Amino acid sequence: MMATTACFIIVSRNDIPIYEAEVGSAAKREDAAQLHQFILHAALDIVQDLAWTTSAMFLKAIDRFNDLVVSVYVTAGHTRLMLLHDSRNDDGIKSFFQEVHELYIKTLLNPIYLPGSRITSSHFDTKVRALARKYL
Amino acid sequence: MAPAGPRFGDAIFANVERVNAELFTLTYGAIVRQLLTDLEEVEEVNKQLDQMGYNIGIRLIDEFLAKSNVSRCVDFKETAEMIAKVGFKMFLGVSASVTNWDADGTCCGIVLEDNPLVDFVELPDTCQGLYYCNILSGVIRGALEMVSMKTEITWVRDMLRGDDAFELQVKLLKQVPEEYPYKDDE
Amino acid sequence: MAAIYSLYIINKSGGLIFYKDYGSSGRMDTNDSLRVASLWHSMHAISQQLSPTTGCQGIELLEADTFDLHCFQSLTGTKFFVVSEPGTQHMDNLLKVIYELYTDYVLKNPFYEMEMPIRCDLFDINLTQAIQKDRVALLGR
Amino acid sequence: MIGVSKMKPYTNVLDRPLSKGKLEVSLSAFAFLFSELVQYNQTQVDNIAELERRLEDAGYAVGARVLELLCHRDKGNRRETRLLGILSFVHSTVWKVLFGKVADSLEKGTEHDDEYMISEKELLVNRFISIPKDMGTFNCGAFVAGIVRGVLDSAGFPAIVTAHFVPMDGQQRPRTTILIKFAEEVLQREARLG
Repeated sequence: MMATTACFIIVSRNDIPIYEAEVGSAAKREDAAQLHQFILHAALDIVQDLAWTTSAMFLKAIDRFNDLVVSVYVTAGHTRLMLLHDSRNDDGIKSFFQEVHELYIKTLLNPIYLPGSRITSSHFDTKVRALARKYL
Repeated sequence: MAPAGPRFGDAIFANVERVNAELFTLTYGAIVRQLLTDLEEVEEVNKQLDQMGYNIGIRLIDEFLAKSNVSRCVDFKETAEMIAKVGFKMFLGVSASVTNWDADGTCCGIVLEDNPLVDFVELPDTCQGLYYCNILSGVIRGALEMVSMKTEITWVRDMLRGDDAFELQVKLLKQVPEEYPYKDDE
Repeated sequence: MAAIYSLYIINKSGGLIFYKDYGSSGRMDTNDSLRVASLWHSMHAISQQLSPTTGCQGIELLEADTFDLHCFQSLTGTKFFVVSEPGTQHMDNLLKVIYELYTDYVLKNPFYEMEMPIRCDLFDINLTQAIQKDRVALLGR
Repeated sequence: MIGVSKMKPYTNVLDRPLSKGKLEVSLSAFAFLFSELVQYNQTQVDNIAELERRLEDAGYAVGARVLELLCHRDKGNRRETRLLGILSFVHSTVWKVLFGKVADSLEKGTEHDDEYMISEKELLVNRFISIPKDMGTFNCGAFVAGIVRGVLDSAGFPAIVTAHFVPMDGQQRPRTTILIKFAEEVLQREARLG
């Protein structure tokens, strides 16, 4: 069962979005995408405080907006994987984050990739969308 | 002549001090990254990597000779086998094979079965002209020059560019005879 | 006790790049050592030409009344030679150890410029240890 | 053709499994590469401070990547949130993976609360290196200092990290101490976390 609404972004350590994807099954709407990203950015402050209170990477749901929930995963280097969603599937979300995390590590290890810069690889995008279909 | 079988290289590698390949791979990555920043043009980076390899090669050859205990190779064919079977194994822990000899035995291909330099690498669109492993061609060129062989080395296959292997073409340009320091006309 | 008098390293163009005196009986100044190096470089080359056998790699051992001179030339053309008390054994092994130390502490040093005189503390330290070890080994026999 | 059957077909880096960190190369290969890193950077600078900074930058690129990789692979996706935790991660996990051994010591500075020192009798990168007299106190360990700073900074512990030779009683060679001076915000956060 796929989430109808889901927006996924990766935010660098310096609070700059380096990857975005609308991954829900609902019809894509430009204004909705903007709203989703706005909500996710607003949640960054909460993440900032919460990240120092636990050594876990998966912070679960940390914020909500109407019936939408913000789940967050913070990597060792404080890159944040953030998902806005309407599903209630913590296990799926955790698996999604973990696998995207591994893709992110592989991207980061590439010496030619500058840490904190936009992830432009279309292969990365394809793989993230496939993971979203599998887990969300 | 010491035997240049594959196990000979394994035995040397087993006996030398080793480090985690990730330290090596990441350090090489940091070098390539520095060059891309300093030189901007991919073509210039290729040249600099080759030059750095050459600088390494002219030093590394003595280590190769000292620790492998091999003596002078009888011909270029034996030299190529030595690089592939002993050289790559001794330094990088990987095997390579020699293929594609030309008729007069002065040009061949060295195919790497593994390549620790590229473990994490993917070339983005902006770096498509980069020969990421160009340091290797410089190393071989430098090392051979120190034992009187002038060579020209080019990549004929590069997995980072979508090929099915890493293959260096090694072409012997000329074998400089050992110089007698006191020529009659001097 | 068998003793090593001195060690020389000559680059491929015949320049003396390293010299260490371990107590020769006759004192040598810098000029003397430079002269020995260049003389040996020439003699070594001439010996290759004079040799009746093809592929001769030059003189490996010179025996005199008061000293022996053992020489090792790498395939890259660098010559290492020790002058020792006559009859000192296993000098070829020592030369090989010195060659390895050279590849470690000279050639892997980013501040060493190829073909130039060797000024590397670590090379000196390890060389001294190797030569001491050699002396101990000789005493033990 | 020999060996061709062993060739792996080309795959995108994202499709390959993450490195297990078990492969090795010879120390010599690394030493020659590192020596060339130093030599190249020498051609790019006018003074020793600049050379140190450039080696540190190269190390930083390694450290930033190593943090993310090792927390995932060797620490089971646990982040370090406390000062002593991250220091011990550097001293133990990072050192073990990169240099094959845990660092010789990790100490707190005696004079300043914000200073810590990781010391090594013989830093791997310095194994074959003799510093010429005219380069004074320069230490190629600047590269390792950069790795440490890359790990710390990325993990949210900004610090100034420098490498120093420290003479040792009865030893011919000085050891190298990596001096870590944390930014004020790090100590303030530590105090807050209690």
